[in-house]
Formats: sequence, C-alpha cells, structure tokens
Amino acid sequence: MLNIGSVTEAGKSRNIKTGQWRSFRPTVGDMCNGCGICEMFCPDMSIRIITGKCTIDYDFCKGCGICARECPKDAIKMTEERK
Amino acid sequence: METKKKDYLAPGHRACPGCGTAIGVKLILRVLGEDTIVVSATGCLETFTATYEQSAWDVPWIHSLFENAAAVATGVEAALEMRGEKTKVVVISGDGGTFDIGMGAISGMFERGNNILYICYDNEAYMNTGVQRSGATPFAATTTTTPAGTCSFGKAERKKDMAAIALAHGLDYVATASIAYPRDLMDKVAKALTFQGPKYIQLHAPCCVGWGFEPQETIEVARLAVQTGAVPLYEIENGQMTKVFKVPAKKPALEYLKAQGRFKHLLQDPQCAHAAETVQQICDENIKRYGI
Amino acid sequence: MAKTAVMEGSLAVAHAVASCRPQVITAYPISPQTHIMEELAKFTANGELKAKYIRVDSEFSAASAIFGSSATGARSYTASSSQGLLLMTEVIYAMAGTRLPVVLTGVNRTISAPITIQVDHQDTMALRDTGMIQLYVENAQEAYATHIQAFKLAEDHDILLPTMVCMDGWVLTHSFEQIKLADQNLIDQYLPPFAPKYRLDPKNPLTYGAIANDEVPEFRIMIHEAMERALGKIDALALEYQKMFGDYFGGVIETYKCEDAKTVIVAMGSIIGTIKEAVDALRERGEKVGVVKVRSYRPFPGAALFDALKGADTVAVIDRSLSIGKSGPLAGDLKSYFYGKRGPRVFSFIAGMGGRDVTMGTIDSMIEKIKATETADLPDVDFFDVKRQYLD
Amino acid sequence: MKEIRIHGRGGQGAVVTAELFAVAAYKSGKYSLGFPFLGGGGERRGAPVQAFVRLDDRPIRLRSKVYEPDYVIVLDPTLISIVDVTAGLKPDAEIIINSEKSPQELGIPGHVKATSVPASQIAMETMGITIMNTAIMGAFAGLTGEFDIDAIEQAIQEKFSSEVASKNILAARSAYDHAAGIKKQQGGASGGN
Repeated sequence: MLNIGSVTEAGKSRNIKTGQWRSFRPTVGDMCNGCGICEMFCPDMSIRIITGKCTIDYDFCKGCGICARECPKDAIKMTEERK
Repeated sequence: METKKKDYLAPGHRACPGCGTAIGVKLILRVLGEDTIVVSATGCLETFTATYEQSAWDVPWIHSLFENAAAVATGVEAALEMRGEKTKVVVISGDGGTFDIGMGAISGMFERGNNILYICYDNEAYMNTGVQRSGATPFAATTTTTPAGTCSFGKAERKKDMAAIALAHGLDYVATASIAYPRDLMDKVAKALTFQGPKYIQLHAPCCVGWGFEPQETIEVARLAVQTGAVPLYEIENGQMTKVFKVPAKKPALEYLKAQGRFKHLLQDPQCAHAAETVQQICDENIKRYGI
Repeated sequence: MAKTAVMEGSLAVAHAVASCRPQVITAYPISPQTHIMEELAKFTANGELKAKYIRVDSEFSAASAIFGSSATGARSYTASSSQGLLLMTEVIYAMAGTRLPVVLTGVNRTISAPITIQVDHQDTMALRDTGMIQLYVENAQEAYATHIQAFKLAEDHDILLPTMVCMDGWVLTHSFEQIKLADQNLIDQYLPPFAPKYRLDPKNPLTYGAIANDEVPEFRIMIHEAMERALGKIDALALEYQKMFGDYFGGVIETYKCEDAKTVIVAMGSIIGTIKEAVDALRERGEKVGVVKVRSYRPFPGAALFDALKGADTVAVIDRSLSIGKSGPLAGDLKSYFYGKRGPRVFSFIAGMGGRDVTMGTIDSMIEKIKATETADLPDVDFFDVKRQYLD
Repeated sequence: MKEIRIHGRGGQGAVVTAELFAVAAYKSGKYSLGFPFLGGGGERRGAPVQAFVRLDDRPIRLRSKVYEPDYVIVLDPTLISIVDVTAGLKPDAEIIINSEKSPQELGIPGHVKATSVPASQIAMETMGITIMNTAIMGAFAGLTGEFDIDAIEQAIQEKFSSEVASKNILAARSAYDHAAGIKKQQGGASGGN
C-alpha cells in the first residue's frame, strides 16, 4: 500500500484470478501447430506458445472462446466448465 | 513459434470476456515496450485495468478525468523534457473521450505539436456507462439513447470522421486500424513512433456486450467491418494516403449488420429498410473514396 | 541580491514564481490573471526562467497539463480567475485525490452572471471543498512571500496537496507598490528542488488515478489529515521565511490590536489593510477594536481563531462572497467551530462583492450596526453598501 | 497621506502616469500606491477612465478608491463636460488640466483651485508627439512641489529605454519649468488663473 491518494502499484491484477469467471473451458487438441493466432487474439493474456504448442493459463482465462473460433486448425474445443 | 514478447497489460483485469479493447491494448503495448508512459481518459479501459491495488498496467499509467487525457499527456511530455528523459508518451482513450468530450483538449494538443501518439480505441459508443451513443456510433445503430422504435431507426447521424479532424490539424501521421488485423495494427503503431510531433491512430475495437454478439465473435465482427467497407483501414503520412487495406472480395453490408444485435431492427422492421440501404451506401462511399 | 522597486502586484508574483524555478507552467488568459502569465512569458522568452511554458487551449487543459507534469515529477504552476477557476474545478479535485503538489494563483474575481471582471471571493470559495489548500493575502509583498511558502508547503511529503494563493484581482494584481525581491540564493536555500515522493517513471511503474473499490472514506480522510498537518506547517514555514527574509505576514492567521479588543473584525484578502486603517481611526475615537486576518482558509484555523477571539464580546466576520441561501462562508465556518464553546457573538457581514469598494466608512457602519444590535436575535447575514433602489 | 485622482481616456496612459508617480515617490523616499479603476468589463480605448495615487511617509494599507483627492489631474479636457472632475475635492485641493484653455473657459467653477498646462503642446514641441503623461507629471511637480523633478526624471529613466526616456525627460522638465513660471505668476494666490 502506497497510502498516497489514488496511486497504486503496477501489475497487481495478477492477484485476481479471473479464471473464476469462466463458464466454458477451452482445451487444446493435437491439431495445434503452435501458429500463435490464438495467442495474438487472447484478451486475457492467458495463452502462451510453449514448445510449439498453445498453452492456456486457466487462472486467468475467462472462457470467451475467441481462441477456439479463430484457430485455423480447429484445435481448440470449448466445453462447459464443471466446477 | 514461441511467445517471446513480454506483455505490459497484465492478466487479471476486469474486461468482459471477449473484449476487443483488451486485445488491442495488449498488442499496442507489445510495440510500445516498457519505456512508455500511458495516459488514459475515463472509460471502459480505465475501469477494467485500474482498480486500486489491482492495476493491470505494467508501464507507468495515469488517468484523471474523462475529457483531459490529451492535456495531461502534454504535461507529462513537458515534464519529461524538463527532466531530460526520452520516454514515449502515448494516450489510449475511448471514442467518447476522443470524438466528443475530449475534443477541445485533443485539438489543443495537436495544435501545440506535442510529441505524443494518441490512440483512440473505438468501440463506437459509451460502453462504460451502458451503451449510449457517441459521435463515433455508426448510422442506424441502436444504443440506449438512440433506441429503435416506431419513430426511430436508431442513430440518425453518421459517424464523425475523427481521423479527418486529426488530419486537418496538419498531423504527419494518421492511421486507422482494426483488432482483426494485429500485424497491420502493430506496424502502424511502430511507424507512428518514427514521426516527431502528434500522431493519431483510430483502432476499431468491437464490444460484444454493446453491439450484441457472442464473445467468441469479436474478431469475426471486426473483420466483417473491414471486409464490407464499413471501417476503412488506411495510413496517411505527411498528408498523403500511403496505404489502404484492400479487400478484393468485398462482402455486402448486410453480413456485418446481421452479425450484431445493434442493427437487428434494420433486418426485422420493413420501415427501417431504407436505413439498411443507407448503410450499404456508406460502405460503397468508403470503398470508392479510399479505393478499398 | 535582494532589491526593492515599485512594480505591479502581478510582476511581484511573477518574480516570486520564477524564483521558485517551476519546470512547467501552463497559461490560458483570463482577466485579471493575465499580467502574471504575461510576465512569466517574458521571463521564459528572454531566458531568465528555464521552464516549459505551455500555451493551452483552456483553463481545463491548463490544470490538466500540470496534473500530468506534476505526476511526472516537475514543479508545476498555473494561475487563473473566476470562470477559469470554475472550469479547472474538476481537475483540482483530482489533483487533491492524486496528491499532486501544484501551485496555483487564484486571482480573485467574481463569477458570472452577471458577468463582470471585478473582484470578490466567490470564485475561490467555489473550490472550498476540493482538497486544495487556500491561502489569502493582504498585499503584493505578502503575495510574493506566500507563493514561495506555497511551493514548500505543497511539496512537503507530509502534505502533498495542490495549493492556491488567493489574491484580489485588480486591487493587488494591478496596483503599483514597493516590492522587496529576495535574494535568489536564499530562496534556493529555503526551497530546494522538487523531490517527488512518487512519479511516473518506467523504472518504477505506478498506476495514477486508480479506481476505488470501497476505499473512498480512507482516501478522503488521508487528504483531510494532510490538511490538518498543513495548519502547523503554514505557521512554521511563515516563521522560517521571516528568519531568512525578514518579512512576516502571519501564520494561519494574523492578529492586529486584538489584545484588549471588545470587537474584532475577521476578514481575508486586500480589505484587511483598509480595515487596519479603520481600526486605528476607531481606536483614536476610543473604540476597542481589533482585526484578525485569515491567511489559511483551507485548512481552516479554528483553534487559532478561537484563541484569538475568545476574549472579545463581538466578532464581525466580513465575507467578500456569499454562500447563497446561508451566509458568508467564512462566517459560517467560524460560527460552526465556535458553537458550544464560550465564545463571542458572531455577525456575518457581506461587503465588497463584485468589486463594490470597501472603505473605512464601510467598517464604521459595521461597528455602528454592532452597537445597535441587541445580543439576542442576530440576523443570520447582513449586507453593507447596498444600493437599496434595486431591491426595494 | 496625499491622494491624486487622474482622469483620462482609455489609451491615454492614466495608469502609466499613476505607475510613474508611484515610482517617483519611491525615488523620493516615500511610500506609494498607484492603481487603476476599471468599469465592469474593462475599459476600451477612448472610454473615460480613472487612476489613483496615494503618497505617504509610511506603508500604505488603505486599498479603497480615492474619494477625496488632494489633487486631480485631467489628461483630456474634453472629459470635463462628461465627468465631474471636481467630485469630492478636499478643501485645498488643486486640479491640473492638460489644456491651452483656462480652467474657467473649460467650465471649472471659479472657487476651485485649478491650473491649465498645455502638456500636449509641450510634448509636441519637445518630442514631436502628443503623448503628454510625462509632461503633465513635470507640470504637477512644478505646481505642487509634491515631487522633486529629479525623482520624476528617475522614474522615467526606470520605465523607458534610454532614447525614449531622454525625450520624455525633456518634456517633463520643459513642463516643469512652464509650471514653475505659472506658479510664480500666481504668487501663491489660490482661486485659479
């Protein structure tokens, strides 16, 4: 806490696990060739291409499904989240 | 490929799922890098990124009011100059804060010639307050203040040509971009930074909540806007049109309209058919004017 | 070297501001603030002042640009009046909430409608609750000193609040009088370069202008507590200034012939000098009268005022503005502080609105009014030098 | 304390005259306050304006307008028919008018102590222009003795560049001599010339 008016530290949103908002869960299948289109379009910085494959950070993914819709290989499937 | 670029917009922000603006700002910050100060107006971006102790900004960021981002940026730039620092100063503000309430301050900043990149994320209405029309709202769209009804076909006025207003200030670099074309957007941000003085980029950034489509369709809708000619993408350097995003196989405006709830009335109500025709006409005019 | 010369009050203020070495100045014209900004423009044009002097598109942008420059770590200044101050209001609230130590000159002028460029305090009173410190001055020499004190006060890490020096338009800005300009080396000793507690810096990125979850009460209390700390700081800075430069104009208040006074007049701004003359004349006629000048209006110096006034029978507060539908704002504040304490009876007198001249005769008629009024049933507010033909 | 009221028209330099008097007072070791009075929206060129000067041996605190002047200076005689330049005069007050015509010819009542000095004419002769503020100041010094002409000269030197200053000093001194001559003629007798 800086205790000085409406000034606050950078990047602390990482403490907010917006994955809790998710009702549809993307899962990456074998068709993924790591092209990175999903990563470009992810509004929640929840996709990284690691060792040539799309990897999703479920701590932050809100399940919007843009990645699944934009994937040219149809490699990402959206399924209802089971909690 | 591997993800190498560091992101300066942190996850955990509070944007709606499928937010077009969040995609755009992430991409912009990848080009800007860490040596940047971002100034924003009040609006959706500020609301979803700047909660106390939950900031999503990894670069220094400042916001104070709705109508003053350009003037605040002027002060930031002046202070940096006096301190002998070379940090980039970039405004990222919405269409309400740009086309409407912030217009005076923007005009002043452009006229003063401050070395500032002004980027407007254009989601075509006041989304933060619940989808009221702005000067950027396109013709015939329903918003909460331009609802369609027996005496209304939605917004009666055409979209304000803010890029032309920027250009009229003699800016050396003016461009429009869309989140559907990330490479084009990032190239434009990079090129803008090579110009001294004020420059303006207008980024078309669909809003699924305000426009009425599913979150996964954000990029699709953005792409349709470009493919129909509703949103022309171009670049103007030193007063010359140097690049236009060409669409060889143009789509009818109808495809763009039917993808969004805000235009639903144009397709359902025969009394609004003329307005749908006008939208096609606006697209045709854009196609002709910009050589899309 | 210190030097004395006859100059316009505006030039004295410009000298004071320039000697504080501001790094960013924003300028937008409005009467009667203009001469200050014109003089500062000359100083930067001829290289006497190394500052970024920004000609902005409105007072709104004038305030907004120094919002940005102060947050980026530059000592920042602007001045305005009347409508211009009102146009800045939204930014000033944000400055206080973001704890930005900018200094403004509020050149007092009344507010439209009806429009006129004449002096009163209606404009700065409209900024009363913004969280900006307000210091009022009696003459141009005090304006000079108070600007130098204001930067030191605003930038103190225990305070960090926007600070406005309020000076009466025309009466102080456009009068020519003798001004002692202090030695620059001494000013540099008194006021070291701005050392921001935080600033916009890529090496330590911070988020300015965050959204509150539910911390609004705490933030507002932080500003309030900083204001309360400013009371002691204003007194201390005035004494430190006196020690270095020899001039003293009071701390949060200044008392004049109050020791044995039965009736004390409380006021702010340039009418204080006229009241002092009137008090001297009244004392020659055997009236035990004194004056309290309020220098710091926000923070409100309640304790200092009570201490100065507790021995008097009657206090007449003269406001050069009106909280319409209530009374004079200063009178209202003073009464509320005194309520429940064994203090004097307090009158709210209004004079000098819209440039109506306040003369020694005005003060005499106030004293007569007090004498003629029984202790009970004081009118809530009383107006002086009014042209009755417009009202009856 | 002595109080001066200056009547002029917007653009004639009533405020500059007040400023120069204030400087001259400081140069004479006195305290001074020179200030303008403007109407509601500020005055434009040609409109009647007033400026005031206070002189004293101690710092001046009084900030109200001058209502009972010791001296009145009228920069433009055509104002006399529009403005009551005699308003509030102290019993021994003196009016100094920039005119070739006598005060009586200009309509100043006979009981008022008033003197005309052709300041514009002197300015024209000495400087080739009709800007007469410094000339009227010299005349004021010569007639009233409130200022030493050297103090007026110093004030002019401080305000203007050297070339402009030397012309104005010439005008002020010439008007001072002219006024001293009038004063000698008057022989201390009051009641106008």
